[in-house]
Amino acid sequence: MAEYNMHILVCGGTGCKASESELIKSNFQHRLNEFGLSDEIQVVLTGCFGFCEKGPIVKILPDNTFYTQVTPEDVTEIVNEHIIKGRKVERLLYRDPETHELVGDSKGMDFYKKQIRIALRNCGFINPENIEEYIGRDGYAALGTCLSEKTPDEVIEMIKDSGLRGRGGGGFPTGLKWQLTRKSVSDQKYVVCNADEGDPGAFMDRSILEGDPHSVLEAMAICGYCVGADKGLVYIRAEYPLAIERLKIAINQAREYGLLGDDILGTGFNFDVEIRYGAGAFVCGEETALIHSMEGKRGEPTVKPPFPAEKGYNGKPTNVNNVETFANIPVIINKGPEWFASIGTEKSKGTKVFALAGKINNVGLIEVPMGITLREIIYDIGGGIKDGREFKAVQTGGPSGGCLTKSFLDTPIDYDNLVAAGSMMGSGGMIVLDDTDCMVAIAKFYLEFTLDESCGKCTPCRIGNKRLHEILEKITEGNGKVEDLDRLRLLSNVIKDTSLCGLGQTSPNPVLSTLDHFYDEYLAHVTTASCPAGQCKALMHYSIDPDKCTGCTLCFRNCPVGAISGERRAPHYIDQSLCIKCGVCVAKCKFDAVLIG
Amino acid sequence: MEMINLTIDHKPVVVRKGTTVLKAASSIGIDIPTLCYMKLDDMNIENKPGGCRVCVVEVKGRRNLAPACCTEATEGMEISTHTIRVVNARRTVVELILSDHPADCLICAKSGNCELQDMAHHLGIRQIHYEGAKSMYREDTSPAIIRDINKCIMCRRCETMCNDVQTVGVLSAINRGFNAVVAPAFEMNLDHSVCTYCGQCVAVCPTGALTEVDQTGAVIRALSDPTKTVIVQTAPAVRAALGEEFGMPAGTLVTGKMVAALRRLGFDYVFDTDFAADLTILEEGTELLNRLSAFMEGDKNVKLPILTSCCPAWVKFFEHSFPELKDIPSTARSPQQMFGSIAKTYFADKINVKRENLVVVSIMPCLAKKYESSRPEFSVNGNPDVDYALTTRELAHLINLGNIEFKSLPNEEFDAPLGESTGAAVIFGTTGGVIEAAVRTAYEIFTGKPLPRIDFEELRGMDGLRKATIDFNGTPIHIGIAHGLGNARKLLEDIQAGHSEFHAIEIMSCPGGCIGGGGQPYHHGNAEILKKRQRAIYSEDRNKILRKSHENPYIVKLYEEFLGAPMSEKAHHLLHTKYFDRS
Amino acid sequence: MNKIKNLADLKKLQSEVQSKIKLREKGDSPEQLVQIKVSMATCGIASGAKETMNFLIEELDHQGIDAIVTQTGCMGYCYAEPTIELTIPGKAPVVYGFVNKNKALEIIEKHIKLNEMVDGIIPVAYSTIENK
Amino acid sequence: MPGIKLSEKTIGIIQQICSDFRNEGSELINVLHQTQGKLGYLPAEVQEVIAKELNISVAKVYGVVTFYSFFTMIPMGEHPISICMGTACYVRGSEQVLAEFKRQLSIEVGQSTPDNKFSLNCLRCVGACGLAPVVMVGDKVYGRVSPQMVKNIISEYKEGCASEAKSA
Repeated sequence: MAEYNMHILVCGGTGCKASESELIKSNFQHRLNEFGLSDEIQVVLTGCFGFCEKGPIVKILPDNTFYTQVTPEDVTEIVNEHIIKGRKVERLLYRDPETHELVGDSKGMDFYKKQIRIALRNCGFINPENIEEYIGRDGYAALGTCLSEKTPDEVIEMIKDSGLRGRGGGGFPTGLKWQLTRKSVSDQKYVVCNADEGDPGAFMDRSILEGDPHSVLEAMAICGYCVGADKGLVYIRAEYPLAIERLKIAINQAREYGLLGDDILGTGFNFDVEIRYGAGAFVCGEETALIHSMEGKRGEPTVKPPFPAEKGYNGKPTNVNNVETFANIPVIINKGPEWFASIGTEKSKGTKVFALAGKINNVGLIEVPMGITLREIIYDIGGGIKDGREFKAVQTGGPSGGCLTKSFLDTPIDYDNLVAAGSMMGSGGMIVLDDTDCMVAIAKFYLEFTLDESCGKCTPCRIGNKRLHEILEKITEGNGKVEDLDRLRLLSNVIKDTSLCGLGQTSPNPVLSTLDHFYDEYLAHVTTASCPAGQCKALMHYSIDPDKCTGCTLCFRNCPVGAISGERRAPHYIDQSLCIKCGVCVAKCKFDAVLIG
Repeated sequence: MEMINLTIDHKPVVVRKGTTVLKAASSIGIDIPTLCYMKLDDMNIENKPGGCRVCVVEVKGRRNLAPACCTEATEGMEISTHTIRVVNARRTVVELILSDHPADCLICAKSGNCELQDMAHHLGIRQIHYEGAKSMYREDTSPAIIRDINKCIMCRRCETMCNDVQTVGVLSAINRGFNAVVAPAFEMNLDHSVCTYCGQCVAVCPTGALTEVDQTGAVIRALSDPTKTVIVQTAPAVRAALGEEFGMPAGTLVTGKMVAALRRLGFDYVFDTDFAADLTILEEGTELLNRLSAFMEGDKNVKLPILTSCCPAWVKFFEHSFPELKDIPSTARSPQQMFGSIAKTYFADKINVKRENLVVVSIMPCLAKKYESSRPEFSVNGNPDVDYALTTRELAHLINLGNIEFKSLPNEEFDAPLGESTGAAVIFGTTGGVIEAAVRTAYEIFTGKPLPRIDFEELRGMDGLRKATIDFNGTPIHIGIAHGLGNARKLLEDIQAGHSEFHAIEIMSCPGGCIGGGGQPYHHGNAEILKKRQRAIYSEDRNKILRKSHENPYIVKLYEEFLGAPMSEKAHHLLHTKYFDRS
Repeated sequence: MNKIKNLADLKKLQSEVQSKIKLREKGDSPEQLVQIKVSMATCGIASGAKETMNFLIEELDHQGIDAIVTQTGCMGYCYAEPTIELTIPGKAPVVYGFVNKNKALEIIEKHIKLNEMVDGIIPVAYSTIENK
Repeated sequence: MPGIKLSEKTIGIIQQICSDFRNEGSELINVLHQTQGKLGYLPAEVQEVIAKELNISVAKVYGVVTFYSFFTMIPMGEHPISICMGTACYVRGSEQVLAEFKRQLSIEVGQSTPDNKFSLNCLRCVGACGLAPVVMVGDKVYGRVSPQMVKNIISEYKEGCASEAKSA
């Protein structure tokens, strides 16, 4: 195989793919071909770089140039200027939002400075469709070491010593889980990888599977060796076609190389992996529901115990871990548990991948050491709040989590601190909110999600969440009463206390946490029927300031419902009975004459 | 056996490992309320989805409340069943259910028998603090069952019965979240589905979501119509359960009071389905013997085993699921239909009443009987052999409407000629009974000798699948018994696969047989009630002087006067039927 | 591809393929490595820059020296092609002209290994973007 | 209940899919995925064939189909439009975008236009949060969509660029 002098890495994550990164890749290949450079320069479609805000990303190595928001048309310029003439294309370089200076090298970007990439170590680095690149990065070495040099108990001890906890949300110690499954006696056991990532706004598992599928397969095999399973199943959302495709390729390659299948590395250990598809049910992230779904049933959870470690898939002991958890395993084996445990806080070791989104400049996927503060994430990595607005809160843990306010900006982030703060780690969604976000509406948004995704099996989640949502709806429509706020809290607590599974037990968290931190905002909705953030439509009122209105008729012409009337060059008027509060008039008015109150 | 020590409400209790908190509590007299939970002991029927969350209790050291019905007791557990946290949660959960429930308790078919209503009463709920959207599903009426799933509380009992126990698979949880309910595929009407009308869903439904089609109004109209002669037949299992509706202990035989009540209600003749059961034995028994002898003589066209055909749910079940086996069951009609057929011919002639003016009402422990009586092949020129099939529960309503104080009624006798029966007919009401009755007669006809013993204990019991070999004087006859359609399915699959060892098989759809029928007083999950009814049936048999069907003098007379002989052409025409492929 | 039979085989394959992506790993910390840029515009290629570059890569690899060899555009010293720019960590870049295989070997042996500059240095006429 | 009659060919396709999965009831979800992939949706008649082939009750099949949001019993429009309602998109205004689509197409979520050209659905996070709010038409992703862009997106498909959308 030819060795390349230069590598052009094109992000093939879903976000960038949506912006035609595949076309960018093929354009590169065409141009390089024209210059006869195809043998010297390799173009690779990689997994997600994480810096989705500025995608598509193109990185050129070895000089480590980091181009952002590249379009297929830019390729010619990059080839002509950078590759041939050695001049970086300045307009595509990342510009530091604070200093406004160009940053040519990703090392110099704040976005990457504070990150430690363990689970994402190969994302944006290797070609996920080439097993040899993974092997070149110590891939399958951990599996080889485990099979040839360690007993399952020794490996489990290593995982326990590393302090790794489940990254799917609950934070259950991974080593302990493996040990429980190992202890169960059965003729058949299973290893399941939970890739049914469903939190709205979290996509780390998808990125890992798209960018580094072998790390998950390797870890599953190690897990199989430890718990005594020869069969692995990846339960993956059907909505992730690219991840599925890459995973399939990876499984086939691993089989071809003898790293999955019978007698792996001549050790007599057998392990193979199959894919099972989710079909759009958030509750299937819950282990027991996931197992039912894999069995071809409705994804309804059942009461635990019995835990899957005792009675799981097809009634057999089953170890379920999520993608990110697995992705950490090979590194722990290769670098040692002490190394891993040296990162993070006392009870939360290693790193966590967060999907940073919302009102923040650098939307993207980041991997940071446990114990990092929110401030570092939001301001250093995230580049601060979008449009220079004021930070209000950050929502973590998705529909199961809560909001962290300014006062938590300097709290080190780990499992326990987040729970103590009334939120949770969840799968790692981190939604940044600014002063224009209404917290009642946010709570309602998450509840809507739960309502949609509740399986309907238990009463509190099926009916309780519906009633919670109805109360919130009343409040955002200005029909709430102060007593409703007490009722919200009361009902929330009962739902938490009595629901069958994790979904219901955590579903009121967004409500409780916003009630705790933003009670005044709730109060404003119920006492003065106003929305301080100006987001609740029903509580808004559009009018035209006659002093500012020039009668240009722009609003009149753009109003979709004909609610605006008025003569040319005379102040216009909005008919409140017709107004649907769409905001078009505000957007169109050049004179700031439309008032919202 | 490992033992577990725990305390419940500060009382220490020792239970076997594997015991639930619910059972542990009940063993020391603490009754934790339950709603979705149901267990029929010894019958392998259990429904514990842990879904309603009414049975939650506080476990020391646990973050949230635990459902008692599906939480195993563990060593050192400290349980509290009525702290303020628990009571508040329990009441809130019930309030939530009520907030999504039609508020028509006063006129609901289940009023007075509703477990949700009882629960609201038990918890002293006086106000529902939650209001909002309610489920909006349409009502579905079939020949036997009404579904009003706006009253469904997702306890899933019906789903368990329909799928796990009966393996019919009509009902399933559908949709999700707030819209989740239990319904047939595509929310189709039951009468488009493969529903057998066994009624076990109705028997276990805690609310008014599943109820029977009420025909009491039609019966009252018939009774008040002077042009009609209204006669009634009562199935054997009814007399062993009707008393429960009037507060009498389970297992009380109320045959005489039932007859008295029916007479007071205005029925012109009070007859007994048992008479027709004896008739069934003669027809079915003869058919069995014919097939048996032909088989033994090597006739390759004869198929064995022969299957009983008294149970209409079972008949519909194999018509849907095993149509290729439809020539295996006996062609004998069920006792209800034999009765109707004889009543509207032989008896109508006897009392000189035109068929159209004779109304035959049957009192059945069963919902499928309503459907059976409506099958077109059981009517002549649109006039059904059996006009109305009421359940035991409907009869109780009628008696109440008649202002009859049931408990103090005298014992009265059935009318002749269709009221006389033997002990063999009585045991039709329980699993194993039909085949035992058939053995009593077949043995004597086959061997030409009197039975050395009359009680066949080996055919009795509550196990879902039973088998026995009866020595017919040197010829071993292998008999299989199944109750519950899931068990029946296993036997049918054996037959399909060609390795059934049996000569004859008795099948009843309902767990326990007709005593556990879908039309019986609600057992509310108490299997003891079924066992007591069974004991009552066997004691009625023992108390009879005549205990073999062929000894019933009125049956003998019927053949002499009217039918000729069992399996005669006339008998064929009036007492036998054929089956349809409904797959 | 034949199946990998044991751990030793795996390690063998690993070292084989490692060099293929080493470039990217080095790219993560370029400032700590020896960097060589080979001017590869039309004139450079015509003068044998490609051969020089390949030789540099092979030789450095052979000797186990971690270095980044990249191609770059025209440096402007067309008269002295092939030209390379050598940066030793912590030192200012140095440009050599007329770098054929022999010269390249000399540069490796003396400048890179012993930090002794050799003949043929061209005075730098401008600063690169990176140096700005 | 069935309202349409399946062709022998369609039945053959379904039977093939079922036998690819060894006619095992536990493979129901895989079978449904494949079938919907081939036929576009899962009408009652199709579910009946699947139930028969896998020897499970049709109620169970329906229970599963109605449980998972990925499965649909209604044929999708020629150009299925999906609005991402993930949190990132929500806080960046996807609600307004959805409202605009509803208004422009005069249909509700889960419906198709009378000419069957468009159908409208919501989905939860396609993982392109950097482009929020995100709209998908077929497999094509539109990022940073504003209500003002909705009209243009729709007209792209109205005026016969259908082939491009299909190939994506």
